[in-house]
Amino acid sequence: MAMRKVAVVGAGMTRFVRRAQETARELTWQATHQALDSCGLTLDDVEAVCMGTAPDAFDGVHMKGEYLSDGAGAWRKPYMRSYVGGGTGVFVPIQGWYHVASGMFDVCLVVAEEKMSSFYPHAQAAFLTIFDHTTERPLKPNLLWIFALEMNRYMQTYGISKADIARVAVKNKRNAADHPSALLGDKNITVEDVLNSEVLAWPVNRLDVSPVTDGAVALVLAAEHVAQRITDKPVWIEGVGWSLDTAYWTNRDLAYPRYVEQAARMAYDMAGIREPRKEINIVEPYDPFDYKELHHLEGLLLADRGQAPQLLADGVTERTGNMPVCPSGGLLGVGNPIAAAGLMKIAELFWQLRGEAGARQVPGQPKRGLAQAWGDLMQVGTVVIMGR
Amino acid sequence: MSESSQNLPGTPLSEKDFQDGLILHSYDEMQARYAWDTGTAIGSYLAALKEGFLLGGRCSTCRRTVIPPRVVCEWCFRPMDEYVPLQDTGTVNTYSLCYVTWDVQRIREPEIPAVIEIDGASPLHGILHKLGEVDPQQVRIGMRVRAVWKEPAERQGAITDILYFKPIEEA
Amino acid sequence: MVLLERDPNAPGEWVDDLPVTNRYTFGLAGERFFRVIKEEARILGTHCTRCDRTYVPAAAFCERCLSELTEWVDVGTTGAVETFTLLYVNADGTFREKPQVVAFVRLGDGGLIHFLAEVDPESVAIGMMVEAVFKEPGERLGSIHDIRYFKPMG
Amino acid sequence: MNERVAVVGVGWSGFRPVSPDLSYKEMMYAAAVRAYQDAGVDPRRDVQSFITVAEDFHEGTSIFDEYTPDQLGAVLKPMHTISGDGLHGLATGYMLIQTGQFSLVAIEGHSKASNILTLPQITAYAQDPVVNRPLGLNSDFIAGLEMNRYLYESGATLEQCASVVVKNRGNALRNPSAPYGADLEIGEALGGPRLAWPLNQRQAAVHADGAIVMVLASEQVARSLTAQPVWVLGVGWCNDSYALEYRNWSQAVYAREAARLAYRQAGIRHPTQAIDFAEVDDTYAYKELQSLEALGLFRSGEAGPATEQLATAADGELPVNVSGGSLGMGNLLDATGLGRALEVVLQLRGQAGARQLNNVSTGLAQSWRGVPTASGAVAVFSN
Repeated sequence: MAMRKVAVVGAGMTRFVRRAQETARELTWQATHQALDSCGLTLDDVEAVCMGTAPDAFDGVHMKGEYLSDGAGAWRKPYMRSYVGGGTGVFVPIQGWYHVASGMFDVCLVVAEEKMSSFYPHAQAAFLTIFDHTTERPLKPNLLWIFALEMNRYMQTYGISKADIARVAVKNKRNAADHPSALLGDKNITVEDVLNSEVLAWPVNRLDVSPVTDGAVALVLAAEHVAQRITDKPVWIEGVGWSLDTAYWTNRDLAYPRYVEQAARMAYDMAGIREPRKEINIVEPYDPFDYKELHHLEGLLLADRGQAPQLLADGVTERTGNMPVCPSGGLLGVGNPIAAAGLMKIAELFWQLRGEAGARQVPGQPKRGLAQAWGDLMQVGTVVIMGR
Repeated sequence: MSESSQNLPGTPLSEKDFQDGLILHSYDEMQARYAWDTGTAIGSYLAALKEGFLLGGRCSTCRRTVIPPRVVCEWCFRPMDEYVPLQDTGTVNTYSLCYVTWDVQRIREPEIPAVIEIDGASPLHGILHKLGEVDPQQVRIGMRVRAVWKEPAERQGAITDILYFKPIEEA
Repeated sequence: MVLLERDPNAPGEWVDDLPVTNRYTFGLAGERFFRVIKEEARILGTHCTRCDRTYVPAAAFCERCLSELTEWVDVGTTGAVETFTLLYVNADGTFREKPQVVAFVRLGDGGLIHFLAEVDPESVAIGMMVEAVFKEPGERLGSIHDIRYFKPMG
Repeated sequence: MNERVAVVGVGWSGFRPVSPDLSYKEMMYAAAVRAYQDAGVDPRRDVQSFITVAEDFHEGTSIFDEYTPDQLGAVLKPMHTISGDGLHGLATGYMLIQTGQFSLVAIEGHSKASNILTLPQITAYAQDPVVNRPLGLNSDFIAGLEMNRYLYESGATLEQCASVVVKNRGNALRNPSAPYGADLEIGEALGGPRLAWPLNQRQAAVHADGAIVMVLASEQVARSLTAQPVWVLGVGWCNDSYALEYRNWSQAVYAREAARLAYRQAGIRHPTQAIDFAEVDDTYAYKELQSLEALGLFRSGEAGPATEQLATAADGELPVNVSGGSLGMGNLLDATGLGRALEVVLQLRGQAGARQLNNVSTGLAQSWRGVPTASGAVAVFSN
């Protein structure tokens, strides 16, 4: 049976800021409103709404999917919130995809929001409660721990240096200088700046880490027959994949993200891609920490294990390189409002593939892009492949 | 999207906007308390900690010894066969030197969280804990370590019944 | 179903709190809505011309069409009790002797949820007209508590 | 797409006021292993995607999704969490199969309500933090406001609400999985402490612990697995206004719209004729009456008198909550809708034991996400 084709036909986003005046519902509305405007649709055209947003602790509202519903345009509509931790931002377009691909709906809004500044005084403290309540939380862990543990294992396994990794932060923050929504764009940042920033949790320094951010992003998805009426430049969702590894994260090797590979294989398979390194023109892997971009490129089979730093060193992943990676500026540069950051990557592919990315435009009229996010206890891979 | 940021929604504020009362705002704190049932596997793990040993579980189908124990093997979905008492020694799989507490307070002497592969469990099977009695600069992946326990009378059946792991002196 | 048994000495439960501490902005619409309550003791709504609805509390957007709402209207400080309840249970779930009288008071096409006071709980009825009782100007901080309660008009 | 979808396996653990012998993972496993056994499938080999419904603060864990795969056999498989009710999860599984990319999907929901020591305070944290929560009210005030307006507009009486309690807790006596069965008189259901007048405590469902797993399959796979598939004819879900101030206070608009969507897929034009029995939301007794009207199973104002006249009793024209409903089985938090669907499946398979209805071919399950939400879902099944 032929699968129904699903296109992205509109996108919108707020600025990514450290602390927003807007309530979470207002931020959500701003992105949603923009996305509809971008493709000339109104709320009457929308049949269902998908919401992606990460821990309730951030916005400080229990069942926050309900709280965000009106801003997402869900009034008296079918509305659901999907949730796979940090992977949510790239999962919610998958959720939109199955809403439309199922044949139940022709036009679907896909919205992601995070207002991390509402967790006060320190958003990072919310992460204590992602650990196992009985066997880990009594040790008072923080989010930096698991990233630092994983980064160290990755460096040790493949002999990668902190300087190799710092280049990712430099590339992405420089790219972000061209993004109007960016929180931390910086054209002049250097590897030394990253290496000399304060040590938070060795091997992680401050500039290895993406910032606490508020923001929202929205997309409009449509079935083929509707998409072709709305736009002559639809961007198709060609493949989707997701995979969730065991919660017993201390019972597996952290050097390689096999869950990302599982998700990628599922998406490549659906998209009919056999040689991803040749067939993917732009990549937006998840980069909440700089080493994660490298780690994820390997999981996506776009680099050999331990070899992603070489791609970076060779300039392959620059915006003008053979395989631009995070031309948006990524989470390190644009900012990391968890779920919204993931969906920002999908919006970036949408703009890039339509040739509408302005100063960030990747040369050579890219045909196909891949976005990926990661989440939970280094456990979830979510992958979307889009093409024109 | 190529427009300038001035046209984009999203209104940035500074901390000073709050301090100066320029922005209406409020505070709240959720009263959220739980008593999670420990159940069979984790209950038994905690009981073992109180006794002063680490408890694992064995899946005979996968020939795998895990820690902490669990009632079902996540790989073959067969019930775990038996508990296995493990050593309180192990090998550092990875570690960090962390200068920030969970609630983002800076500390001068780092905490040293580590994944420690436990002796008697299958390779790469370990637990999260901390290292102590060690110069942070001397910590290495592959370092052999041993649990330092609280006094028996002070143990309550918790992961914190182990204070930390410390290096095993080479004989 | 399972082969492992529970250690008879296993502690039954693990008890802990989930620390969640928040700071909320009142937002684009809330900022003005509550400042006008604080400074002028007036209640404003925002009007959607497309849907012909007046939102109270004022909203930045119309939930029905997502239009930005820029037309602010004074909806007065009196309204009818759309519905009410006598609440005999406290925030922590414990019971209370005397009920809190809580009402939804219709203002514009929305309204406010607040306490009713200066009234015998047994005589409250749906449709009863009530008016907002504000705190003194100096006591108002910009919050829903700047209104003490609603009381019967009369 | 347009693939028929069937329930091919169900399993559950519970339902009990407390469950101190099981961790939440062990409770989920107990339900899952039964469901896979019932369906005759191996989760590691056969099940292609998994869904859990959960909310972080019901679990006491941020990003609860982390802790879902192991005990369901879902490790390194496409698994995700829906922060919704069990019927939202069921609808998600239905859509996944309809894409044509998946033919076997498992859905899990659970409640460890007994582990939550401060549920009222946590529920209050779902209220708007700026305009509502500062009043410091127990969230039951929302049910009180809604019940009062519903009674006012529909003409339903307190006695009619009490008759829902008598019926459902009486039905629960015939359900060995329901912990709150009771033989009550109307006067007893009207009595007891007041909660949020006109709502009293005995008309509010008490919480229970339990887990439910359902296995859904495409038609082709369903026919290969079982001679007794239960078809999902339609699913629907809907949100009304989040803001308490903007919503309709007398009608369950979310249930009406969710039903409209489900009926449309099921090809149902006259629900009163098509639906043989229903399992609907009865978190509070009045919700059963309000929901039945929203679902088009009774005209506005008629569910109350009909209940009083036993039309919704197990031997009435339209049996409602034969399982005992939430009043009899317990409020299962996010698993509540799966509890309703479970009974529909068992009835349509003829496996409902002492409470088995005769000659039923089409049943409806409906859920509401509880205060302060205006969110719910509907599913229609047939054998």
